[in-house]
Order: sequence, then structure tokens, then C-alpha cells
Amino acid sequence: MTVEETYDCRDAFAAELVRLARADDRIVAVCNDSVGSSKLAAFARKFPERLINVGIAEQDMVGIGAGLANAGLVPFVCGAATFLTARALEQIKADVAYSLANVKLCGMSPGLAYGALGPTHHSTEDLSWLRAIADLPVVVPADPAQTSAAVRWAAQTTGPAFLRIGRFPVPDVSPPGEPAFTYGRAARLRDGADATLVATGTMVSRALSAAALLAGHGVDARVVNVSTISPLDREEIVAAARQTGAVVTAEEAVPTGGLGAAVAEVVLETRPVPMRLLGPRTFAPTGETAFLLEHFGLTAGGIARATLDVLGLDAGGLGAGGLGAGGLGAGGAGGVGVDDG
Amino acid sequence: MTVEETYDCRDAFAAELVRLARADDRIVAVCNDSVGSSKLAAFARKFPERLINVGIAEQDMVGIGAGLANAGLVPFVCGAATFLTARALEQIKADVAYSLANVKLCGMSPGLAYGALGPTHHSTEDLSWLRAIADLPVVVPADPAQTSAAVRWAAQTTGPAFLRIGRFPVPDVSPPGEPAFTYGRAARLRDGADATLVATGTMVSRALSAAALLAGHGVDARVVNVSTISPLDREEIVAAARQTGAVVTAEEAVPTGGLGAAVAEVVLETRPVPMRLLGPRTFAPTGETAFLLEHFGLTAGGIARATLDVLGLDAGGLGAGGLGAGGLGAGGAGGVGVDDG
Amino acid sequence: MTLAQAAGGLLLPDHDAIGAWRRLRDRLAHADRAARAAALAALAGGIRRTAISTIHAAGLGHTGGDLSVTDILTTLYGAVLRIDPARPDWPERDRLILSKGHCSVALYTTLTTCGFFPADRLATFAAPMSPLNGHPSRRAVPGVETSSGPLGHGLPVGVGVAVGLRLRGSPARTVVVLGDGELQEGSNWEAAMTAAHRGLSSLTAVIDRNGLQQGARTGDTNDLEPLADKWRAFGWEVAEVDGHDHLALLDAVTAPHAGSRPRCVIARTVKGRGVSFMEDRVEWHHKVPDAEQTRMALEELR
Amino acid sequence: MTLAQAAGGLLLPDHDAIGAWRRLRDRLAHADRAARAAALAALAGGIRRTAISTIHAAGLGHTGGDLSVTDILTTLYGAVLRIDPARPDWPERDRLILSKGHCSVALYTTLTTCGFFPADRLATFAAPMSPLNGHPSRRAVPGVETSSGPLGHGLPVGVGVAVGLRLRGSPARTVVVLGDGELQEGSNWEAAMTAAHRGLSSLTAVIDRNGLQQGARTGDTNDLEPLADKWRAFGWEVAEVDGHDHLALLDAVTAPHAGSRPRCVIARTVKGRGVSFMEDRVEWHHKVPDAEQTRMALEELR
Ligand SMILES: Cc1ncc(C[n+]2csc(CCOP(=O)(O)OP(=O)(O)O)c2C)c(N)n1
Ligand SMILES: Cc1ncc(C[n+]2csc(CCOP(=O)(O)OP(=O)(O)O)c2C)c(N)n1
Ligand SMILES: [Mg+2]
Ligand SMILES: [Mg+2]
Repeated sequence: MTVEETYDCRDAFAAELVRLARADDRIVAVCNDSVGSSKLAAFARKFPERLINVGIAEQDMVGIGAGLANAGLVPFVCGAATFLTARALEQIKADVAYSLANVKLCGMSPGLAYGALGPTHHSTEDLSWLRAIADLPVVVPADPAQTSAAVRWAAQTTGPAFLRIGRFPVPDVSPPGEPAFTYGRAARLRDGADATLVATGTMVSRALSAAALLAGHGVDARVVNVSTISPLDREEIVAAARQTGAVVTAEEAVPTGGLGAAVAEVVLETRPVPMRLLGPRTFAPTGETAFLLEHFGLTAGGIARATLDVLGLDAGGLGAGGLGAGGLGAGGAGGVGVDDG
Repeated sequence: MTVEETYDCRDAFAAELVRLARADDRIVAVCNDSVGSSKLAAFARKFPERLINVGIAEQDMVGIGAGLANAGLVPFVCGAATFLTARALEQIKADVAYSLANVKLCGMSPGLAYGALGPTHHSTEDLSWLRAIADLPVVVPADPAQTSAAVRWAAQTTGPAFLRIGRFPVPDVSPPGEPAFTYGRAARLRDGADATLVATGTMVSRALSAAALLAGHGVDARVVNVSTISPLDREEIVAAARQTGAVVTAEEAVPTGGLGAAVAEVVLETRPVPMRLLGPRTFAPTGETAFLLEHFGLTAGGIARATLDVLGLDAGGLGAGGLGAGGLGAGGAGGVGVDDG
Repeated sequence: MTLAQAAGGLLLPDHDAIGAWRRLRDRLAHADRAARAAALAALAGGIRRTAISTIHAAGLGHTGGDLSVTDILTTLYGAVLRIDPARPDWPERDRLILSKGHCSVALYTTLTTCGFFPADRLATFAAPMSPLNGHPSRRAVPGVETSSGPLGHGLPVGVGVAVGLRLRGSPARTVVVLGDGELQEGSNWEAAMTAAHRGLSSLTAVIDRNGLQQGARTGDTNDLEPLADKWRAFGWEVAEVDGHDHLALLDAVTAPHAGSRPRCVIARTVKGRGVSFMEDRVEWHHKVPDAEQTRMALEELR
Repeated sequence: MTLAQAAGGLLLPDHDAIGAWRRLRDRLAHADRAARAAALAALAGGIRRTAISTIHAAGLGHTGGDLSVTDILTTLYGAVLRIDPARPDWPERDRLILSKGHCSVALYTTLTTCGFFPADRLATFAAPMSPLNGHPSRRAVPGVETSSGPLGHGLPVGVGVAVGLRLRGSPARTVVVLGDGELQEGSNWEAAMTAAHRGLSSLTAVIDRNGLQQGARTGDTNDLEPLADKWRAFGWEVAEVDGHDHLALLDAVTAPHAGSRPRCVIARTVKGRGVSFMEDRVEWHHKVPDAEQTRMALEELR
């Protein structure tokens, strides 16, 4: 495999937000002492008045977001995904979703991105938590292009939204020449007839690599990138079940309430076929992100093995090798260290 | 149908807690200005020192629960399900589940029990929210006997647990002569070969009624009561899929992260069969509980119709009639009114 | 579904009521203090009576807190807020956020007296498919700025509104009405700190200080005193007034600002105010009057 | 998995270290003030050096906050807390809750000086499968009373511990160590109110008042001042001391109680204390020293 360039999607997020804010002075950013980890330093320099850093107070942050929207502004409310969601969930439900407030919630560094900072900082429950809330679009971009496009979509649409902005480095996965993100639509990145790998966020590039591995085993796998988790693109999922007969989902989130559960429901109600749902289901042990992804089988190899398993094929010879790269806490390296939300 | 006696499970909860507290002075109750709605008045009279009413402060309440457990007590932390979960979710994750604290979280009046008090007071997301948290048993008793037994189980077990204590009146569903509640085990309340109705909480009696309706349509439906949502009794679900070939789930909760999703995963990974997942998926309109259950198809008729649908049978002749009973706000009646958590 | 259809649907402005309310506002602006007090008292009496009847008819409501907050809402809508009930989303409007959302009936009733929607729609309160839910929903009710009901949400939202209006250069003000028990929620203190840090002098919090919460006295549950000291230590200007004295409320809310601090008005009130057998009785937090109690209450409120 | 296996596993008491710690405690109990101050300073110096090395080796940590809280932890574990490191779950122990859990390295290091587990295990900090996570986990680390990391969790838990110990008739005390930025979380004020209402005189909160949070000064982010007034208005007894003066801390924490109020010790500290190029520099909140910086820091801390 060639070494691909990988990107922290927060950079695309931050750059796009600055671009949009230049053209639209209704756009403001709100954060919880997370100017650094939400990558808002450039925004703060350019629009100091329009950055509202409330300090370490997530309930206040989301409520303030709702108030800003009420006053006619377009707030992007940014914080580490787990604190934003776990700490302010009732504000998200009542002040944002139920109030249909024009608030863009931006969950930064989700999933296992905080690596060795541990389960208190991991945000693996967020997709389950947010999908359960009505009228709240949940968007998970898979690469920089999708991230920028999703931020543009959020700015242009009136109403609540949650964007899950990845930190763990990912390569480009969006096919050039097509719109990188269409709200509510999943993207078929690779066609295939034997099984469908349905992935989101950081898992999309790994699903593509898994498909390459599977090709070597004679399995022709389709790869679908679901960047809108809620509402789900039912048609694409129905087509996957009907046309390929087996589905594997992969996400950096608890699957039984996240993407996995969303896909499972559609499959069961339309065309029941065997599935495997990949994602962390326990609190993580200590370790950097790449290690934890391996630990939970969230690698190209892990996805490929689950696919062979769901097809009843032998996984012998398929190593445990993943796409490990990036992650936090390179021992002894020194440097800026790891912010913590 | 004969008119059955129905019960508010909070009464069984409260009585059992007093019984246990008499024998074990480590048992304490914690609440958020909800002595009335958590039915703790008798407890407060008998053990005034052991009732810690923190006022309207749910984060504090759950943290205090964890602290009491640390000090060697066995706290039952009680509040309206939506405030307990939405407002203190990070405390539930970090202080209780991840800390393996011996805290019993008691979510009172869940689902649509608060009727016309509206979506801010409904707790339909709680099962999705809590199932996503590792190491947190989630228990939903279906009748008074199960409620008492679940409270006893919680008091005797060391570690975190969430009990969802219903308010909407339900009849007895537990078969006499058997243990009413066994942690981690689902109960087959009615055998059947054509489809399985998997229900929890308030929906169990309605599933039994649905099975009776279905019998009139020549459909032999099995009914399974899942009182431990997490961890799920996989065996009973696998048996349902294998032996009956179709599954309908029913719950007073968002199904795509709750019971429905839990069952769906097992079915898909073992024996994919057609399913229907019943439960509210939108914010509710105004109305009392019985009306809202009708609105969301959570009635005997609704469950039966979904079963015919999943079997590809005609639902003609099956009226929309449910089991409407109880609920809040009988116009012009006067009385004690409705507490609000 | 007949009731549902009758109850559901959009709430549209009541132009007759708007006209009457505008005339009242004009009159009050030029009236002397005695006349102003009398007019506001009359308005409040009407709101109390309608609220009681509405709760009785629906079989649902928070009688005690509705009666305790009535004079606060009356004063604000009757003499303070710059709003246009015909255009509930007028960008330059003052914002009123009822954080103690369980007192929706007092709010809904007050909104009808301004003409946001017709008073006869109050009959659908809590009925199937009604826009008038047990707690105010921003989706359905014109004049409701944010959905409330879970306590401790209003002040952060109010802070956001005030920050936003200032950013937009609007002179409009933001008033948040809170319960006292509600102040046990830490979210309020987060917002209080932020409001002071940002010098939000256009923000006013009015505390309905009735000394009772759902199940007991605030002092017995989790004492808030010294309450004024708390707000001062959090950087707010504090005024304490009789929360049933319309002119005192009016003066406190409209007094000129000495600096850039947000203002907290601690309005000393009586829960159940105006109905002898409800006053200061904790059980009337959510108790619903029966026919006889309703009759007696309406009598006392005449 | 070799590293993982090496790193994982149970942390067991280090009996040699426990012996040394017990002797130190005995010695300090009978020493004069000067000797006590010197011994605590030496202990703190060692903890700082180990913490710096641990962070450098792991490539992860919160250097600034670790250095600012070290003297607080040293004083508490060195001279105050009644604990038995051989029996971390001794029911009668005093409880120390580090609410600012990001400063785990200072805590872990301090715990090894008491012998809760061997100091050589610090080398596994943040390594795959290590019990020594970036934030302290109650599951894995003896001496950790509750998992912390998300800010604003420690004080409510401490209140619960104090209520529980009193119910059980235990005289043990509860100390919660908090960051200053952390006080922006409203959950702290909920707990503060409850603690005062319940007269929890066995509860002490020590604030690591270094004036910095993650991204900027607290005063520039969301000002906490007047901080002592806030605690007083919430019903606490307040002492303000130099948070690097062990004896001043000791006196403040152990002063006899005048009444039933919980006590707040505002410990004025310097973030990055002891390393000139880190002191009061916001970027050292989570910056990790490289080899040269580590050498220089250890030099300065000698
Ligand atoms: C977060 C939350 N917790 C609990 C409740 C339940 N509840 C509704 S009203 C109330 C008491 C409110 O007391 P107070 O704020 O003093 O209001 P008032 O006396 O004016 O009615 C409580 C506990 C709620 N609505 N929200
Ligand atoms: C709920 C929550 N929000 C945000 C964070 C991210 N975070 C970690 S440390 C920190 C700053 C803490 O500042 P302070 O309490 O002053 O600690 P200290 O200066 O002692 O490091 C922040 C914002 C967190 N850990 N928890
Ligand atoms: Mg009150
Ligand atoms: Mg600090």
C-alpha cells in the first residue's frame, strides 16, 4: 500500500468557517475554553468579537448558542464531542432540537481520537445519544472535502445540526469532480456485488482498504460512505442489502445505537440479510488512537475479517494489519502535547 | 376484553425500597425535589436521615450518589427519567459506570408518562442514551412484581444499574409461581410459532393483547418480555428469530437505539428475519399518555397490525383500538394534579 | 380526531386584542402612578382568573407558580417590553424568556392579553394536538422565544440573546423570569458568571422568589440564602422588591443602569397569590382546583 | 502485545515505599515547623522531578497543572490525610478527590510516594494497556476514589462522600482538589450549595488558583473574581493562602472549625511552578517537554 497523505479534519473545518464568516457576518463561534482544540485561533484573530468563549461550561455554551440563534446569528458551537454532548444533552434536546434553533453543534475530536486520555475523553456514545433526538441532523464527514462541504451546508441551512469533526488523520476519500457532501445522501465509493461495507468518518478509508484486501480473497465488496447518519439514506442501504446480500458497518462509535443500528433497522424492515456491526462496545483500555482502533478491530484487516465472517468464508491468511497511523502521544517526542478538549 | 386492574409501578418500587431499607441501613435514597413524583414520602417519614433531597440539581444528585457509594452506602438515585439522564449523563458515564460505583439510578415516569406536559418531560431517548454506556445494566420492569424483584436485585448486586420505573398504569403480566425478574433473562410469556412480539415495560401487556388479537387472525404469536435491555438475553432472541421467523419489537422509547436496536443486532448477526421496530420517533404532539400511545401505534392494535405487516398479511378488519387507559389530565376532574418530576 | 383537529393548527395574531393592548400601553405611558398601578392590577386580576379557569378545564397546570408569577409577567408585558404581537419574530423586539416553563398557563394567558393569539384558544390547553402544551414550545406558540420546562435553561439562552443582540447593534433588552428553586441548577450560575464577565447590562433576570419549590420550602430543601449576596458575588446588580407590587417591579426593571452589570430583580412573591387557600401552600405547586375550588378562587380574585 | 502485557495488570502496594512514607509521617508529626517545611519541600521536589520525567517519557501530560498542584497534594498526602496505602479501601480513610483529573501524573506520582503502587510503574503511564491512563480511573488505580477527567465532577462526589461518612458515623474527612478554570462549571455551585445546606464541616475544597485555564487566563476567559465572595455567599468558610507554602496550606486545611460550614481553601499558585520557562505560561497547560527542556527542568528542580 502506498503511503497516503492524511489530514486532521479540524483544519478543513476551521478554514471553511473563516471563509464563510468573512462573507456572512451572522456567523459566530462559541466554545468552551477550546479555542485550541476546536482550531478556532484563526477565527479568533480575524473576528475577535464573534468568538464567544464561555469557559468551561458546556450547558451555558449550548444555551448561549440557542440564544444567539434567537437573536438572528448563526452560531457554530464547538467543543470536544464528549463534553459537548454528555454535558449539555438536555440543552441539545430542548434548546436546540425541540426549539428548532438554528444552532450548528460541532463535536470535535470524537470517537477514540483522544487516545490515551482515556474513556472520559472518548466520544463513542455520541452517535447513539444524538440519533435518539428527533429533528437533529447528525453529520459525520469522512475527509477534508466532506468536512468543508458539510460546514457550508450547515451554514446555509436553517435549523439544528450536529457535525462530528474528526481529529484522527484521514486520507482523502471523496471522488474528485462530484459534490463531496450531499445532505441525507450516502456515497457509493466503490461498487461491488458480494457484500457492502457501510462506513462513516475515519472508517471510510479503512473500509476502502478492506475492500482492496477482500478483492485479494475473491470477494467483491461495495463501499458506502454514510456521512449523514440521521436521517439515513434508506435507498442506498436497501440497495446494498438487496444487491449484495451482506452488510458490515464500521464506525468509531458504539454501533448498537449509532450507524450500525441505523443501518440494521432499514435492512431488517426491507431485506433481512446477515450483518456485522463493528465499533467499540466497552470502555477502551489505555493506548493511543491507532492502538485502540486495532484493539477494537477497526482496521482494514478487521473490517475484511468481519466481511469474510458474515459471508461464512475462512479468514485464514488475513493478517490483523490495519492502517495504524497518527494518534496521540508519541513517546518522548516532546512538542505541543495534547489538548484535552 | 375484561377490565383488568392496573398499577403505577412507582408504588411497588417505593414499598420495596422501604422494605429493603428496614433490613439494610446502607440503603439511602437521593432525589431532585422529587419526593412526591419519586414516591419517596414514606421512605422520608421512616428514614428521614437517609433521604438526601438535593433540590433541583441533577448533576449534583448523581455525583452525590457516587460519593455515597464510595462511603459504603447503597444509594437509590431517583428522579424523573428524562432529567436524571439528560441532565446528568456525563456523571452517569464517568462517576457511575466508568467508576463502577455501586449506584442504583432510578428513572421515574419514563417514556410518554408525562403526557400533556410535553416532549421536554418525555423520556423516550433514555434507553438509547443509557444502552450506549458500557457496564451499565439497564432494567425495565413491566409490572409491580417485576419492579419489586428488580429493586431487590439492584440492592443485592454490587455495581451500577439503571431501573426504569413506570408510572403509566399496567396490569400484572408476570406468571405467578415463577421468579418475576431474573437479571439478564427475558421471559417468554406466551409461546407461538408464527412471529415473536418482543416488548418491554408498558408494552408487555399490550403485546399480550396483540397476541390475542392476532390469534383471531390465525396468527400464533409468541410474546417475550425483555426486562433487562442491557445486557440483552441473546439466546431468547436468537430462538425467537429461528423458531418464529419474524420479530416485532415494542417499547415506549426511540426504538432505533433502544430495545429495537438491541434485538435487531442479534437477529442480524445470527438469523436475519423480517422485523418491525415500534416506538416513538418524533417529538410527541400534545396529549395525555394514552392518546400519545395511540398516536405512535403503541397499542395492542398497533402491535398486531405491525405483526401482520411483517408477515405480509392483510390487516383489514383489525381496528385501531388500543388499550387506552389511565393517563394524565382528565379534564375538569380536579385533584392532586400532575407533578412534573 | 375531531378534538385533535379543533385543537391543533396555527396560532395567529388576534388583532382586536392587539389593538386593546396597544391602547393600554399608550394609556399607561402617560398615566400617573396611581392610574398605572390600577390598570396593571386589573390586568393581572384578569390573567389570574383566566389562568385558574384554564387549569381547571384542562385538569392540568401549576396553579401556585402561575399565580405567583402573574404580576411579574403583567408588569413586563403591560408596561416594559417593546414587542409587536402582530410580528412575533420582529428582530428588534425585546425578549422575554420564561425559564420556569411549568407556569405556561400564566404565560399563555398573558400572551393572549397582548394578542399573540386569541384567548379562546386557551380552551385547548393540554388537549390532544393543541399547540398549547403543558410547557411552552417555541415550535407552536408565537411569543415563546425558546421551549422551556426543564429548569435552568432560560438564563443561558438569555445570555446568548443578549450577546447576539449587542453584536447586531440592537438596543433590545432581554428579560429572563426564573423560579427560586430553579436556582439550585448550576447552569444558572454558569450563565450568571458569563453575563457579568461580558457586561450584559441589557440582560435582566427576575426571580420569582416565592420560597417554595415542588415538594417543600426552598429553605428546607437546599437553602438559597443569602441569595442577593450570591448574585452580587457573581457580578450582578441586585434589586429586591415586592413581586406583587407592579410599580415597584416596574421601577426595578426600568431603573437606569449605573454600569455594565446585568441586573437581577429578586421579586418577593407568594405562591398561589390571590387565592387564600392556595397561598404559600406547597401542595398547590401542581394541584388542580376542582369545580368548587375554582368557583371560590374566581370569587376571591374578583 | 508485549508492551501491553508489561504495562497492564494490577497495581499492588509497594511495602517499602509504604514504610518510608509512614516514617516520614511520624517524623513530621513530631518535627518543628522548619523541619516540617523542609521535609515537605523535599518531597514536593521529588514529585515534580518524577512528574516531568514521566510526562516526557510518555509524550503526554499536563505539565503546568501538575506543577501547580504538587504542593497541595504533597501537603495533603504528606501531612494531613489519614489513609492506609496498604488498604486503599479502608472504610475509615480520609478521601482525596482530584477533580482536576488532567493532572493525573502529579497524583500518580504522589500515590507512589505513599506506596499505593511502585514508582517504577509510572513508566507505563499512557502506554498501551497500562492502568495509568491519561486521567485517573477508579477501576485501575488504588487510591483513586472516583474516575475524573471531565471537569466539575469532583465536588458533587465529595459532597456525597461527606454525607455518607457522616451517616455512617465516621469522623473521616473529604478533601476535593479543584482547578480554578474548572469553577466555571455550574455543577460545582450545585454541590457548593448542597454542602453548605447540609453543614458538611468535614468537607474541604482546595482550589488550585493558578489563574490560567486551557487556552488563556481565567480572568480573560470568564472571570471568577471575586472568588472568595462567591464561596462565602454559597455558605462556605474561606481561607486564602500561598499554594506553594506547605505550612500555610497545612494550617489552612487543619485549622479548627468554627461552625458547621464546609471549608474552601483558595491556594494561590503558579502554573508550571518551579520551572522558569513554564511558569505562568498558558501553553504549558498540555505541552510536553522535549529532551532538552526536560534536562533544563530537572536541573532547575534540583
Ligand atoms: C431539570 C428539572 N428538574 C426537575 C423538574 C421538575 N420540577 C418542575 S417545577 C419544579 C419546582 C420548581 O420550583 P421553583 O423554581 O421555585 O418554581 P415555582 O415555585 O415558581 O413554581 C420542579 C422540581 C424540572 N422541570 N426540570
Ligand atoms: C467538562 C470538561 N470540559 C472541558 C475539558 C477540557 N479541559 C481540560 S483541562 C482544561 C482547563 C482546566 O483549567 P483549570 O481548571 O484552571 O486547571 P489547571 O489550570 O489547574 O490545569 C480544560 C478546559 C474537560 N476536561 N472537561
Ligand atoms: Mg419557587
Ligand atoms: Mg487553572
